[in-house]
Amino acid sequence: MRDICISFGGVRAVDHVSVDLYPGEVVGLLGHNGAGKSTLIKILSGAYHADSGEILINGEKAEIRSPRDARRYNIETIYQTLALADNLDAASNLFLGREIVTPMGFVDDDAMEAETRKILKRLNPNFQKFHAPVKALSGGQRQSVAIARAVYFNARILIMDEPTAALGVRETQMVGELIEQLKSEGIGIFLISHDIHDVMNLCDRVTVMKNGQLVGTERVGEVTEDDILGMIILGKKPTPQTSV
Amino acid sequence: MRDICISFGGVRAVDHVSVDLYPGEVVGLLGHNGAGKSTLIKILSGAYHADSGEILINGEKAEIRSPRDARRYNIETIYQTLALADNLDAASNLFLGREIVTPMGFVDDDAMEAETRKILKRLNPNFQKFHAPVKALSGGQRQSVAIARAVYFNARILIMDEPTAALGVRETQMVGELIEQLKSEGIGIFLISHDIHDVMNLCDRVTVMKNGQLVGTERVGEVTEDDILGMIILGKKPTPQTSV
Amino acid sequence: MSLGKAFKQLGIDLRLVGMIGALFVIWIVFDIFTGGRFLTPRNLFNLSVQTASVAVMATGMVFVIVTRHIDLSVGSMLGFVGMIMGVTQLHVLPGVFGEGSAAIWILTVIVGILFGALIGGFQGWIIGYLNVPAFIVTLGGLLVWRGAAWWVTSGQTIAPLDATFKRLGGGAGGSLGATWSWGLGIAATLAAIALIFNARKRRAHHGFPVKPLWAEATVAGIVAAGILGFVALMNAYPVPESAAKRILQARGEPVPDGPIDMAQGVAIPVVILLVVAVVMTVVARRTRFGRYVFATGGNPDAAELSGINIRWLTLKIFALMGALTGIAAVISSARLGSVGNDLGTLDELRVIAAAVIGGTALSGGIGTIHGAVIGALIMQSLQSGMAMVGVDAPLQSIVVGVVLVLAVVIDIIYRRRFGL
Amino acid sequence: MSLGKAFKQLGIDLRLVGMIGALFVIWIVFDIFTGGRFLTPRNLFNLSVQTASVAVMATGMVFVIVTRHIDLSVGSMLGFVGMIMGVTQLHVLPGVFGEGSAAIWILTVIVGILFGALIGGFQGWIIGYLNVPAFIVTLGGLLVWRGAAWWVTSGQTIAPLDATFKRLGGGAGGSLGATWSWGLGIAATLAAIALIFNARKRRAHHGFPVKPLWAEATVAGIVAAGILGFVALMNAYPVPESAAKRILQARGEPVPDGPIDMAQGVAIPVVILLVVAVVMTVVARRTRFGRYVFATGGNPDAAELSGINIRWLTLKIFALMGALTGIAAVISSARLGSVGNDLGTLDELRVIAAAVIGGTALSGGIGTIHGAVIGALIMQSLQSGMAMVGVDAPLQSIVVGVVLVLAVVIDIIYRRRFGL
Amino acid sequence: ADLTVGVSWSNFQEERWKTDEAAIKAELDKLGAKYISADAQSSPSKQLSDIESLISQGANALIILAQDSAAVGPALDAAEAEGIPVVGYDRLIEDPRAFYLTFDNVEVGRMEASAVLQAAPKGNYVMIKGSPTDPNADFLRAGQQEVLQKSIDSGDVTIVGEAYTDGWLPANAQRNMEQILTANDNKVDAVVASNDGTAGGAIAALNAQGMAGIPVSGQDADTAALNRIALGTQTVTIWKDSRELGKAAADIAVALASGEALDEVEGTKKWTSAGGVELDSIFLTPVPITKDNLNVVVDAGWITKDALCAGVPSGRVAACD
Ligand SMILES: Nc1ncnc2c1ncn2[C@@H]1O[C@H](COP(=O)(O)OP(=O)(O)OP(=O)(O)O)[C@@H](O)[C@H]1O
Ligand SMILES: Nc1ncnc2c1ncn2[C@@H]1O[C@H](COP(=O)(O)OP(=O)(O)OP(=O)(O)O)[C@@H](O)[C@H]1O
Ligand SMILES: O[C@@H]1[C@@H](O)[C@H](O)OC[C@H]1O
Ligand SMILES: [Mg+2]
Ligand SMILES: [Mg+2]
Repeated sequence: MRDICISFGGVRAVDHVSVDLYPGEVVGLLGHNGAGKSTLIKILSGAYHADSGEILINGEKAEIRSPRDARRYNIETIYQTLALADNLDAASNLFLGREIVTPMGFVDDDAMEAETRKILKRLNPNFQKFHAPVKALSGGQRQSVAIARAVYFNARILIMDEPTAALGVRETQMVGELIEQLKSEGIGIFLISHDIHDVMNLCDRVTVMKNGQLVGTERVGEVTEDDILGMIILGKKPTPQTSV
Repeated sequence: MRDICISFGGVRAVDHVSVDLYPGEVVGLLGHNGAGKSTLIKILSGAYHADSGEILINGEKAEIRSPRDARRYNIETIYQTLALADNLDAASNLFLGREIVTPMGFVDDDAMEAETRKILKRLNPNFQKFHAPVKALSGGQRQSVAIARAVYFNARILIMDEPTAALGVRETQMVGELIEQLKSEGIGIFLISHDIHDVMNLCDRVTVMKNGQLVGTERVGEVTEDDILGMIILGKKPTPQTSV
Repeated sequence: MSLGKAFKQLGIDLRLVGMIGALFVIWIVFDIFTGGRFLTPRNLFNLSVQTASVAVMATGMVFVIVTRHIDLSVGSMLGFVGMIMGVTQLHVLPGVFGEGSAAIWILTVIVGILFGALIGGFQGWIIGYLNVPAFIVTLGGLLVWRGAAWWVTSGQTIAPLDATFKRLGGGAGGSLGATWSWGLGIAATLAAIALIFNARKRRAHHGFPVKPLWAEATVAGIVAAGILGFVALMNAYPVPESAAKRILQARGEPVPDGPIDMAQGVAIPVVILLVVAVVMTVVARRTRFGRYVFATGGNPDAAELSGINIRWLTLKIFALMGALTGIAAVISSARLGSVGNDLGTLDELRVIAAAVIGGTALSGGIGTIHGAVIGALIMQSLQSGMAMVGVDAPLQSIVVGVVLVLAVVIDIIYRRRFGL
Repeated sequence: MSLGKAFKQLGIDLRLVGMIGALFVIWIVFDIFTGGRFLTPRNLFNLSVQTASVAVMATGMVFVIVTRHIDLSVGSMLGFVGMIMGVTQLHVLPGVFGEGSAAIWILTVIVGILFGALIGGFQGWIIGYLNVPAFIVTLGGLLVWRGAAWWVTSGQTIAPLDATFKRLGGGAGGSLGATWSWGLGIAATLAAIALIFNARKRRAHHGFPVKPLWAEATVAGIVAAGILGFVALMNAYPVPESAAKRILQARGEPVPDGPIDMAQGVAIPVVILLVVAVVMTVVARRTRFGRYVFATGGNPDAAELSGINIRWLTLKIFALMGALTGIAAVISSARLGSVGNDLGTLDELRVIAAAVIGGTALSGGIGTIHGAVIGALIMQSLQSGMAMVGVDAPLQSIVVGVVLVLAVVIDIIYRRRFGL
Repeated sequence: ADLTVGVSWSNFQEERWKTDEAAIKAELDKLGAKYISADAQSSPSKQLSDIESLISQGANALIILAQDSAAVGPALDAAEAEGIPVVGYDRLIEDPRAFYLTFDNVEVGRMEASAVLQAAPKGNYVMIKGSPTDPNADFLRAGQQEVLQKSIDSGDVTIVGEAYTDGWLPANAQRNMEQILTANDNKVDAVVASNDGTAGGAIAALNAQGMAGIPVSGQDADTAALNRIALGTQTVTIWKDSRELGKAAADIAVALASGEALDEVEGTKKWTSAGGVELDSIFLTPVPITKDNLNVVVDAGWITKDALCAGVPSGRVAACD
């Protein structure tokens, strides 16, 4: 993403920010509340449209004007708020917007249920409530569905906006393992989190934002937690400069 | 709280749980997602009504049937979702339900604004937007308002449900400092969090729940982080037993 | 609650059972009060015809309400579309095709449905793309289309309508007769049984758990009995002598001297309603469009982020509502044999009430097509029953108002009780 | 946008300016089409009287809609309460107090307001405590109360109403006259100026930032000019000769030979409306109840958790709506001099439209009393203007429908543009 | 055999029909027949359902007050199929299978206009019409025009304002009248209002201008309107004595149900409608009621003297002294 800008009613939420993501790499996005992390990432996932700047995928300019466009580029997003249709069951949610249809064009619930059972067996072996609306599921189960949805469709770029903020310890571990696995499959991942520990453990590089502006991007191995903290709080790059 | 039970449509969300809280003490509530922490605490704050069990305050049975009742016992709550009326300004939110009125019974906005300015000066010296509806405030500013509201009215018991989940590093530090200060003023605090570091740093005792049931309560000094982790994940008390 | 468990095992919707139960209670009460005249084939035939127009619209209103919208304009729209169809078949088409041509009724119906879809789609565009609340847009529509209906003929009633067109209203010559009705009934029964066992086979093939065979068979049995029983009932209502004579004459068949044994069978508007209900059920359950309707109703933000084009969806929902209103306009104008500019007045209330009594939640995400149809039938049973008993009209509207609120209160208690 | 900044400094609501601007545009257009007859003291007097009843209800509808509810029953309720008041003043009270007693009109008004509050409160109870959506409850009410209105006298129109009561409708003898109107105007002006500067003093005392003095003075000047200008306008409309003669005779004063110079002044229903509007504004802004209404509209969950008793609040809001409907019933029956069982038909649409055109958002949390009053005035200006130009009723309803939608579209664009 | 007569009403919301109903009921009682009824609440579709239900209940004859006369065709089909005779009540049903018993609406319009014309032979006229969705409104208006045409052509009468009244609502008539008065600077000499409700609204508007007392017409002889005539604020109401109409309807229905043919009914005349349909019909004559013959309605027991004379100073109207 190059030189992205977006304003809401006069306020620059994202101001000339550029970030890169390579296949099989995890980039952490850090910054205080309201720094513009979610907004930046929503531009990539098509929920917002940038005022200026461009998105390059494999070096080519990508036109992302809606969540549909993003999906066409195999960009998948796990939103902080999960974004599930509470009144539908797991399979319907997993395939929402990309239903499997029969040759006659009808929705094929059986096929979708079969696929859902397969993928969830991998993510959460205990999952059983296939016919209940997802509002009847626990937070962890809902999260499993959201993650399954993002993972199922061969994402090339995966965006995770604070996927563990509401998760328990075990569930958080699970997500960590998942990220490792996806990374090894060559998927590029943007991870937004406030947990510097997690970020330092899981990410290859870290990008820090403040007040809508880029503070800097650092390779995890080359900086300390305190350096990052400084970037977040003071908005200053650590000296000596080790930017990528 | 003694022997509290509550069910939703046949599911026991909280099952015979008892916890204590002494003045000037911080008790952490831990547990996996859906363990029943929020539900337990909502019974104390009057949002839910327990099916059975009782609440004792200063040794006397307290009847808490609504948020109004809870306030009468000086129990204040900071909800995970903040619970602010987005279209009203900071002062109106701070005093919502407990407006200052003139002798003739009219709402005294000036007096409330004056009080709001005072308390927010302490919590967040940069706060300026007194006339804007809170939806125009940043997450951190909103959090300040929510905290100010809970603190202003001489709470004896303060409930904080994941107050830092969405907060940045600096804001989290601020909340930590606030907790220390309130504690020193003799207020009892229930702190719900998934962050074991935080909990170990801030709390005097830790209560762990699993599947709606009490796993156990431990004094922080007497157990390790791993003991607690074991309690959360396995639902087993650490051996040797060191329960309070 | 072991009964509840039994229903659960059968896979039958508890709410549906409750509604059918309520319907039967109403029927039996009226039957007692009218000295046995309510539950006659004849009255039930009438009831089925009277319900058709509102029920057709109610199926569309389910989608509208499920997506958290409302359509207050359907009554006025029906009047306006009716006037357009009246002018089309009386003043436009006969000049082109000659009086009595079959093209007239066919083209009129097409014009009606298209116009309905166009008007509905236009309202849906304002709602979806300009983000004006549906309540406002369709309240405006209520005023605009009623005014427009007057303008078509400066208030003149259009009559008499085309003879073939009128049969779509279920009046004289407007039902299938015994043979066709049995044919339809048997075909529907076979199709239903095939569907049930086919679904079972597919689930078994995927290795999913299936219901016990006895449960599946019981359900199939109930469905078959329902369909065939209905056909038998409608065939038990004979065409009156003189009408039968006229029909035979019209067909050029010999008129016997003795009594003529001719059955009404299923009325054409009822056939239209059944087709609409089946199609709408398939749309709701088996198409992407239907899936998106419910997803959007459950969580509009999630639907949007899942790549569903909500604006376009909204436009389509209202266009569909408009097309169904067009069909309803066909039925009700054909039934009256004329179109006055007040056709459809207050129908919006009946349609919304039918959907809501049928269990569609105004908070969105919940609703069924069959529920709406039964809701319409309950409303119509109440009205026809009270008219038959001779309840004064103002009291009738009081009863309908009270029942509407009561139905929702009971529904709320019911859902809470059974955790639906 | 420097104009926008100026308004901001003056502390004037940009939406209000927009609405008043729209009103003036409508007025000027009609004035041109009627050859200068629209903007005469006489027509503006009529307009103010015609607006009163709907505007009174619209102030209550603001609270209803702000809390995300709706009230479809106000028109029927008005009819029912009107019938009750008719019977009270014609068949009940005269027997107790004797024909013509002052107690009659006073008690009738009290009965009307109480009945309204009771009915509204009952509906509010079902909505708040049984959790049935307001749309359904008041849709039921729409049917029930209209039916009930018929039952009161089996459909008979009640007339003629008590003579003093009729003055509340603004007909003959129904306005304040010159002296009282000036008195009222001057008192209101002084009160407004006192309030403005008092508020300024209090803010300064707390050490808060205050507007520049010139801004405060300008606002005070505009308010004073508005009030006094309105009074002058109403006083510029003379009572017609023959009516004036009759009034003098009734007062027992000598009737001069030459032309009588008697001014109408402000009409009594307009005084009622102004009092209601001021009280409702104070309630909205300066009482806990009003604060809770807006808090609940903004975030019902937050309001509940803040210890607000939402159920009770809902009941009160609908009871208030009912009481205001009672007042509106006083005005409209007094104005007509009789009560038919169809009084108030379709008023629910006018009232909702007025509130919405006045900027009340159906999504809750936003709305102002003065906006609703101006909304009602805009609606009435359209209708009266078209009646004056001679536009046919059906076309009138088309125009009203279009304007309703347009107003909301413009409002949405406006808010987005100025980030309101 | 016990006969049952079914009556389908268009809308009880209007005041007069309760009187008609009482008359029909009383006469049927006398003849030993059973009365059943239904109210269409202004909806032609509901009226059709109502008639179907009356037939299912075993009606031997039907009396139909058509909401929309063009829309009862299917009901006549159904009745004919069952061999049930139909009396078209008050409003024309243009179909030879129905007997036509009425006060002619066009005639009512004529009477309204001529009474007003008599009181104000020259001047500016305002026409307050009925609901745009009620076909009767246009029939009435047509009758009024017939009478006024000559005076209009000669320039004696000018129509300065004309408006439909949505839903026949008095409040709407009042607003329209106010606006017309304003538009004409009160230069209005007479008002032809189509019924008593709209007349009431128009008079309220006139009253506010101190103009109450100029000629105003109406119909239905509503209590309030008769009182206004006594008070002098309304000129005329056309009284369609619905008790007579009701009684006649009951008699005819029973006669037809007993097998009499349409043209055998006593007093029947052939009448050809404007649409060229020949009908067996009986027309009752509506009576214009002015302050000079108010005693007619009192004597007939239509209204009590108390109600008629409420607030009327003595010596003003003969009927009140
Ligand atoms: N739809 C919107 N309209 C107006 N302002 C917005 C909107 N969305 C975000 N903002 C503003 O843009 C800025 C950046 O918000 P963003 O959600 O990107 O922050 P963030 O870095 O994700 O914060 P957090 O850590 O709290 O999630 C904030 O000031 C926010 O108030
Ligand atoms: N209103 C409700 N209706 C039905 N079930 C509920 C309701 N509220 C909570 N539950 C259920 O009760 C259980 C406990 O939920 P609770 O919110 O207390 O968990 P928690 O410990 O706070 O979890 P988290 O860490 O995710 O906040 C869960 O299974 C949840 O699904
Ligand atoms: O008598 C009138 C009737 O003929 C008309 O149709 O509706 C209004 C009534 O006043
Ligand atoms: Mg964010
Ligand atoms: Mg929780």
